[in-house]
Amino acid sequence: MEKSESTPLLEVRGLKKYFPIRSGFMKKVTNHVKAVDDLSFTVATGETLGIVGESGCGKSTTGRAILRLLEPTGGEVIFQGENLAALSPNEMRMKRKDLQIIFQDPFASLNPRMTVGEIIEEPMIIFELYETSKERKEKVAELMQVVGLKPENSERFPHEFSGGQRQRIGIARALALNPKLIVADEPVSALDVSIQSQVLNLMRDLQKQYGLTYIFISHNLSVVKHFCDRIGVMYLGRMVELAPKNALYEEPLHPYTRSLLSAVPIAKPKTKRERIILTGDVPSPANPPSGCTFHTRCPDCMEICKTDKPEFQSMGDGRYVACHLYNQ
Amino acid sequence: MGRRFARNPWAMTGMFLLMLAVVSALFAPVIAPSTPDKADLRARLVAPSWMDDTGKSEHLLGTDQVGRDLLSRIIYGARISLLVGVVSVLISLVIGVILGLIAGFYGRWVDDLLMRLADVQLAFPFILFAIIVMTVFGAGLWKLILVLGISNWVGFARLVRGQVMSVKEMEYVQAAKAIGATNLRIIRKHVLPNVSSSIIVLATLNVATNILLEASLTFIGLGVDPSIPTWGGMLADGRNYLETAWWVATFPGIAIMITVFGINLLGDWLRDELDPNLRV
Amino acid sequence: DTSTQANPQSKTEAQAPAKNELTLGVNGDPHSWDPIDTFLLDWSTVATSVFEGLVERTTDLKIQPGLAESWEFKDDKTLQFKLRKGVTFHNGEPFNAEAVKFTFDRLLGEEGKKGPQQANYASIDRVEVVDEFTVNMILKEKDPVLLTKLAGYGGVIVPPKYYKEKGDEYFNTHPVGTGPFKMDSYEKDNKVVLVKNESYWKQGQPKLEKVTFRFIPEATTRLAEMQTGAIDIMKKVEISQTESIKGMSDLELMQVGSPTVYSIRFNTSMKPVDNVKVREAIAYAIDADLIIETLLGGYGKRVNSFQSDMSFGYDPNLPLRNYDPEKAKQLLAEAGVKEGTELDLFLPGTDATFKEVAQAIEMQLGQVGLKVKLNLVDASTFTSDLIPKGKAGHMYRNGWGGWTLDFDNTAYLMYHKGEFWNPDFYDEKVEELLKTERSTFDQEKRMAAFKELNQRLYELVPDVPLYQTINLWAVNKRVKGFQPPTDERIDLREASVE
Amino acid sequence: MAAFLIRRLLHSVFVVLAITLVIFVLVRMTGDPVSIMFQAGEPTKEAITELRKNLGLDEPVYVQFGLYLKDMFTGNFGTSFRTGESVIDMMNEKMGATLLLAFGGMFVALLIAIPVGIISAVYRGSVADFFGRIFSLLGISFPNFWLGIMLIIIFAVKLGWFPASGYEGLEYLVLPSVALGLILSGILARLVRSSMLEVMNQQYINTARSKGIKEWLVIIKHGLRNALIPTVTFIGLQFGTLLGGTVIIEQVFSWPGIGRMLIDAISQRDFPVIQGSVIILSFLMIFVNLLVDLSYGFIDPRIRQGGGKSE
Amino acid sequence: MLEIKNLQTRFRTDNGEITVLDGVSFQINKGETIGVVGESGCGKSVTSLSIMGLLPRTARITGGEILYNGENLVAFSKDQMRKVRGKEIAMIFQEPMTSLNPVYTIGAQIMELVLNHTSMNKKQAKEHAIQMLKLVGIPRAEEIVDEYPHQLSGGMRQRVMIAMAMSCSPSLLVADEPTTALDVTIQAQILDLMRELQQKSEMTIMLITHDLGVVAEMCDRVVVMYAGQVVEEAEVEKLFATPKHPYTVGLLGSIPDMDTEQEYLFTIGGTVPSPGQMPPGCRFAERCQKAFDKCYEQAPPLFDLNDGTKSRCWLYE
Ligand SMILES: Nc1ncnc2c1ncn2[C@@H]1O[C@H](COP(=O)(O)OP(=O)(O)OP(=O)(O)O)[C@@H](O)[C@H]1O
Ligand SMILES: Nc1ncnc2c1ncn2[C@@H]1O[C@H](COP(=O)(O)OP(=O)(O)OP(=O)(O)O)[C@@H](O)[C@H]1O
Ligand SMILES: [Mg+2]
Ligand SMILES: [Mg+2]
Repeated sequence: MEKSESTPLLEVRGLKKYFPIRSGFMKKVTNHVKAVDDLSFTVATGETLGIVGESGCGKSTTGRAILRLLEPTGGEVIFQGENLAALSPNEMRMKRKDLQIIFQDPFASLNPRMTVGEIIEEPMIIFELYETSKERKEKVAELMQVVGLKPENSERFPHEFSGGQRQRIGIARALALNPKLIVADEPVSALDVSIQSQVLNLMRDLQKQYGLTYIFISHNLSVVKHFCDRIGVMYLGRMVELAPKNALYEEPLHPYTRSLLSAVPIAKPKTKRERIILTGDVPSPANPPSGCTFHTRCPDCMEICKTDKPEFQSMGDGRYVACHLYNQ
Repeated sequence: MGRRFARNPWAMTGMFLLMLAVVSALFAPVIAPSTPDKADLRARLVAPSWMDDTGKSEHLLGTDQVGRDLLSRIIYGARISLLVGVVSVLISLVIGVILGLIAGFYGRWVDDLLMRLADVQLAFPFILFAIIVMTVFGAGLWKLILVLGISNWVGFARLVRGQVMSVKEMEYVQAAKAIGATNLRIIRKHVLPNVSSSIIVLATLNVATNILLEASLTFIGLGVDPSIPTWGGMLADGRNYLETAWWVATFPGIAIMITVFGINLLGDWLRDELDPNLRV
Repeated sequence: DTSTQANPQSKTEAQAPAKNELTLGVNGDPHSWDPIDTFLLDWSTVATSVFEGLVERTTDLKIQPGLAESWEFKDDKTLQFKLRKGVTFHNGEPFNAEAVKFTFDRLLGEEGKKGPQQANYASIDRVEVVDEFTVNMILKEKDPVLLTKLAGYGGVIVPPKYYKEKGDEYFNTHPVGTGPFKMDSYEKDNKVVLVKNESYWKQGQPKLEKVTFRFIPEATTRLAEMQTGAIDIMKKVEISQTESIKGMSDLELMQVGSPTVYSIRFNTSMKPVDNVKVREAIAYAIDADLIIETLLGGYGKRVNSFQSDMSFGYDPNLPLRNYDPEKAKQLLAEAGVKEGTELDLFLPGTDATFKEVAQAIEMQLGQVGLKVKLNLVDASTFTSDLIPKGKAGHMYRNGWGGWTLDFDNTAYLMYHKGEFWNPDFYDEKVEELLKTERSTFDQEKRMAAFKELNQRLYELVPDVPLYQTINLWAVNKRVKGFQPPTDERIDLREASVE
Repeated sequence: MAAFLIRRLLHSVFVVLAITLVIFVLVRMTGDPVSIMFQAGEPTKEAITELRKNLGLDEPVYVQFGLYLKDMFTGNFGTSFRTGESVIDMMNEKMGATLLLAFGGMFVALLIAIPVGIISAVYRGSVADFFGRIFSLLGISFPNFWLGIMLIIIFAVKLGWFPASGYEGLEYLVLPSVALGLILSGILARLVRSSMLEVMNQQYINTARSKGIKEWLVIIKHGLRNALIPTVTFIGLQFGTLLGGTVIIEQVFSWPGIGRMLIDAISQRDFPVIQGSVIILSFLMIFVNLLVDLSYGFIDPRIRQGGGKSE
Repeated sequence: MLEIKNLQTRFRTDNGEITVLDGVSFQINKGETIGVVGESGCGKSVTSLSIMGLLPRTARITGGEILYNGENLVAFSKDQMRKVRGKEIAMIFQEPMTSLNPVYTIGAQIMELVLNHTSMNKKQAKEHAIQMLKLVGIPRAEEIVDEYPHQLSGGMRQRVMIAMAMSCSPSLLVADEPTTALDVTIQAQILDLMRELQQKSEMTIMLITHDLGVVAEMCDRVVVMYAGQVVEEAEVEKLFATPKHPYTVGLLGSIPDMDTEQEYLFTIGGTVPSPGQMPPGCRFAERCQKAFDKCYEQAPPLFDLNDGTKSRCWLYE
């Protein structure tokens, strides 16, 4: 962990992504959905950073803004010392070799009109990685083997595969360019538990084999705990807590993290736990509450929380939290 | 798809009916008992041979108002009708797909502009457009095809635009972007192939509509040169003989109906087959 | 409400009490009833019953007194009319010299400039009132066909007071004249209803109480209406429909020769038809007799020149070029025209019968080795743009009404250099003969000039005269006293319904 | 909602202006109205220039266009070259007949299409579906003039049930409406069928069924209401086709509507009438589409509250 | 209370008829919460739809019985079934976003059910609807009745669905993955609500889910399904403590455990066989680590292990 602090592969500073809301007859921008608001964290080479949070809190947006699949509204994304947010579209395109993404939906993320072979080969064609098509085909076969697919199936179409197999195809496509960082946006949430474990094991293997760095996005706290080294918890576009895995699970600091952990159903009947059941829904990111955005649902809400935004502050040991409870 | 096709009586019927027209068109010189322009004024309006008691008629479907063999004209007419239908649709398809792709992919003001253009085209009733253009430039096969082609682009443009807007948000397009694909490549490799099935369905149905429109334009005197055998032309020009020589207009009418019906059957099946929303 | 007409069960009962009411199905609505705004036959079909001129033409096209009882030339340029007394317009306004003067002032003045009729009366300078029932028409130049023209559309007399009070636009849709019927109601594109003019000047006329003209553009529909009994008289029966009508016992097919002639005209400045031999060859290659016999079902008459046999100037002794494909081939060979040479033939797209004729011509010319390409064009573009600009191909269909029944009108407009209808043809001899014909009132001299002209045109073949048309009308047998008119101006004064 | 209306209004202004320009230029390409008006006469050169001046055709085209636009904004669409009547008055006179016919056609189409579509969808694959589909496919396999003529021959001449043509009472509306509506009903029945198929697969249909209510209630109340949204959109889009179709149907049935007026005007090069009627027809189209958009609100509360439909 | 015996349900497809449920048997006792778990496509939803008589037109029940209070629902006429639905047995669906008709108000949709099964008039029905909404903890219930589904969040909609299902006090509530589409914190709210309502009304619940955590927290008894069959049935503690069927074992092993640290998860290799191509023997044999020859040849029956546990595995012969 100390090692990771010293040589960050990726540093995100004050990342913002606002989606304009247009209304009126000229479709003027009247408001913004602050999907990601002032996010900062680092990812060290070889580590897995988990990002958890409820639906709509901005996890995917964060992932996509880092890769500039969405243009960030503000902030810097420093990858190997270079600010990705400042690159020209073409320079960015060239950078994509090093940064890849795996998507949640194994149905939607594969072009139904391309064969599996074509899908995996496409990045190599774009980056002109190999001289001949034969070399590329060999590489495709190799990749398929790596992710546990039969190379002879390369002429088949995605719909002829099961969900887990499709997710492997997506992984193989991401691996084709030998990336350094992979953003995995809920790679297993659409899969059945038995398949989920296969994919997670595969991803872990690949990390070891290729020294990959992951940003692992999920809403499943048990999976994140199992798979990640450090975990950031997001709420309404902001990070409320960031901590090494064990610290977070053993002693969650932020009231939101605590309630989140207590809400997870545990596959052990009769384990009596203290539950914190949050009232109400997640507020809309277009109209976030004042002060601490969690104060409307917070069991420990204080007066100051309604007016002042808490700082995202270091608590030592690599822990950060944004909560007035921890103001010195 | 192939096996499902073989088991679907609708599709089979549609295909069969369409093939009648296609085979006629391709092999007209072989099948037709005579040439389409061999006229004999003295043998005009001769009844079909099977209803001619005197047994003198050698024409299976009779002859038309200038004494040409109706069957031959109908067989050769398949060429023109299919040509009109297919080529005009290709024209609107090309225009519509390009504009639709641009509007859907780039969005914003480009989209706004193109969609207003579509509104203009839509608010301008087709028949009027056709009448005016044909009045200006004169009637003729290729002009007719062009007019039909130009005025039907909106359907394709709207369809493609809508589809592109949804496909664009699909994760596989995002994935393509993530592996560094250029916009052009994304459109070509990822967007277009995925909207193609809807385009095919619409195109099929449009072929049928355009064959009918040719007939309607001929009716108001703006069709193609009467010596070119078109079903629409034969139908329109034969309407005054409905009571005295019914076959002159009836058989071309049946030819149109069969072909259009066949194309529609096929299009319907394609829609069910290619449009996953409607599949069980 | 005429809904009862549509019900076949009540057809007979409904039409029995509707005695002396007549319904006609005509093809077009002129949209304006003002006589100086129009040149349409559709106008005259209806308006003849509403308006009258100083003179009128009988069905056999003789000039006879109308609102004028008599006329005489006071000198070369003064024509004096004695007007009929005791005639009133439908609105009660008296008909007198003032009305005649007003009519021609209007026609020749500002108002007339807006319409096409003024040009026909350019030879009239002014009209002077002599007394209440006498007028003098002062001419600018001699005009041999002036009287015929006075029977034309522009010469019908309109009521000055009514017109001044109601204004032009109102007059367009609410015309008032002195005719046997007055307009009761007019629904555009639907129908016009005329009722009997009780105070019509001619004793015992008209016989009908009410006349309805329905505008039915589609011939198939007109025939259907005839068959359901909804209309009693059908104008413009297509030749293709004659058999259907003959097949119905209560209908009668009536035919009347018309002054309208059809010919194939050449663009004489275009290769290869600039060569007279080629034109002649084409004339020999077309079998007009066969066309008339088959396609026209016999309802047509061959003509030797571009005028009907009713026309002054028609020479029955001029020979016809009869079908002779061998001669045609030979002429073509002499002219060096190659087998398969393509020729354009232009025709308007809405003329169903001529479309068939054109296809026959295409075939017949094909037999002598000429490949004809048919070009269907919009009728208006054709007549107003393509023909005058010489853009109507090598050959085009020309139909001509010859409404003055004098070859002058046709010959001058068709063959005189620089005329609207004649963009390319020029012949010195023809010009000379036209001049001769125009410079005299002596009909014999004119006839001689026309004879020579016909001969010259026969040799030059600027066109291939095909046939003179016969107009077909379908009439229900309960209609009595109906005479189909040669010029589509229906005279319903004597008509009645049983 | 107000913003939506204003935006639509701006769009409409653009569309109308564009159509005005297009038609203005197009008609001026169709030839010279003056020579047509003189067709049968012997015009002198002066008469021609004079008439041209009277009609305002001597000005350069852009000046004519400017003047026309200016007049148009004051609600003046000019007067007919031929009759001198104001174009607005002429339209007023004819609009009723055309709209009556268009709505008659629409009525026939809906009357046939909705039950056929529903039955086809609900009994998908059954004999009823088979005939429903055959019907709707046959409906779109005839040219409309042909259908019109056939209807006249069968129902007016042979059976004598309805008048063949003309414009008097309601019974005159029947045959033209059927001729116009039958074709549309074919397309519409297919659309209703496919929307119903889609809607009937939705989860809320199962919810409705799980309440134990009668099946026909489920179909009509929960199914049809939702299936109407695409149907209504389609009707809006088809309105133009329908108006276009009236051009031919009016000709066949001697129906005194705008279509016939327009065909006459085109053949006589009556520019103001052509321009005016095309522009007013496009107004109508835009208006109908606006109505359609507004009607979504009644059918679909998501749109009502959302403040209008985004394309 | 409800006993399913040997239920077989078949679907017509383009590739012929397939058997989706093949001999499903289990019973539900009054007042208990029974969990039905299994991976996607194993037939959980088809089971629930078979009970409700809501199978699509392409499906039919080809064998077995569904006994509700001793009466066989399979043999019921459409009308009889309609009287049962909503009144006796109510159902809530997986997708709260699409289970409510977008064009009617919340109130109207609840009232429709109430009016259908009771003699209440409209006013009473509306009152009742508001009551039910309050019961499921919806704030501003008086206003919400007149609002449309799209104005509510997913969690709220699922509450509305529960309110609707409860409005005629059914004796059995079939809940098909009621929380799968919801966030964890909202899921906790909904599950809490269901527990509370069950205690209040002594309702019987059949809870379909694929989340073993939810089962552990909610259910008294569990039915595990695999490929259209019940493979194990047990009381909840027994199932988690001593899973019998290798599939159950694998399933439990695949879930990452919050308390222990594992580098790799246990996995079940391979994939579920598709309905058209079921192997002749045990359907799990291909993926089973303990499979022996017999497993590939003969389909095992559901063995009753006499401690209330049943298992479909030759190991327990
Ligand atoms: N293209 C967009 N335009 C407008 N708003 C958007 C867009 N994409 C996302 N948002 C909004 O931004 C917020 C964050 O979305 P995001 O997809 O990042 O959430 P998430 O945490 O990934 O949720 P989930 O778990 O459902 O995937 C949401 O409120 C969403 O509505
Ligand atoms: N309408 C249908 N036509 C054909 N097969 C169907 C149909 N509906 C379901 N099936 C088949 O029935 C099987 C069981 O489906 P079911 O919906 O019951 O699964 P499930 O256990 O509820 O899964 P999930 O967890 O995804 O909801 C599936 O394999 C599916 O292929
Ligand atoms: Mg996401
Ligand atoms: Mg399910």
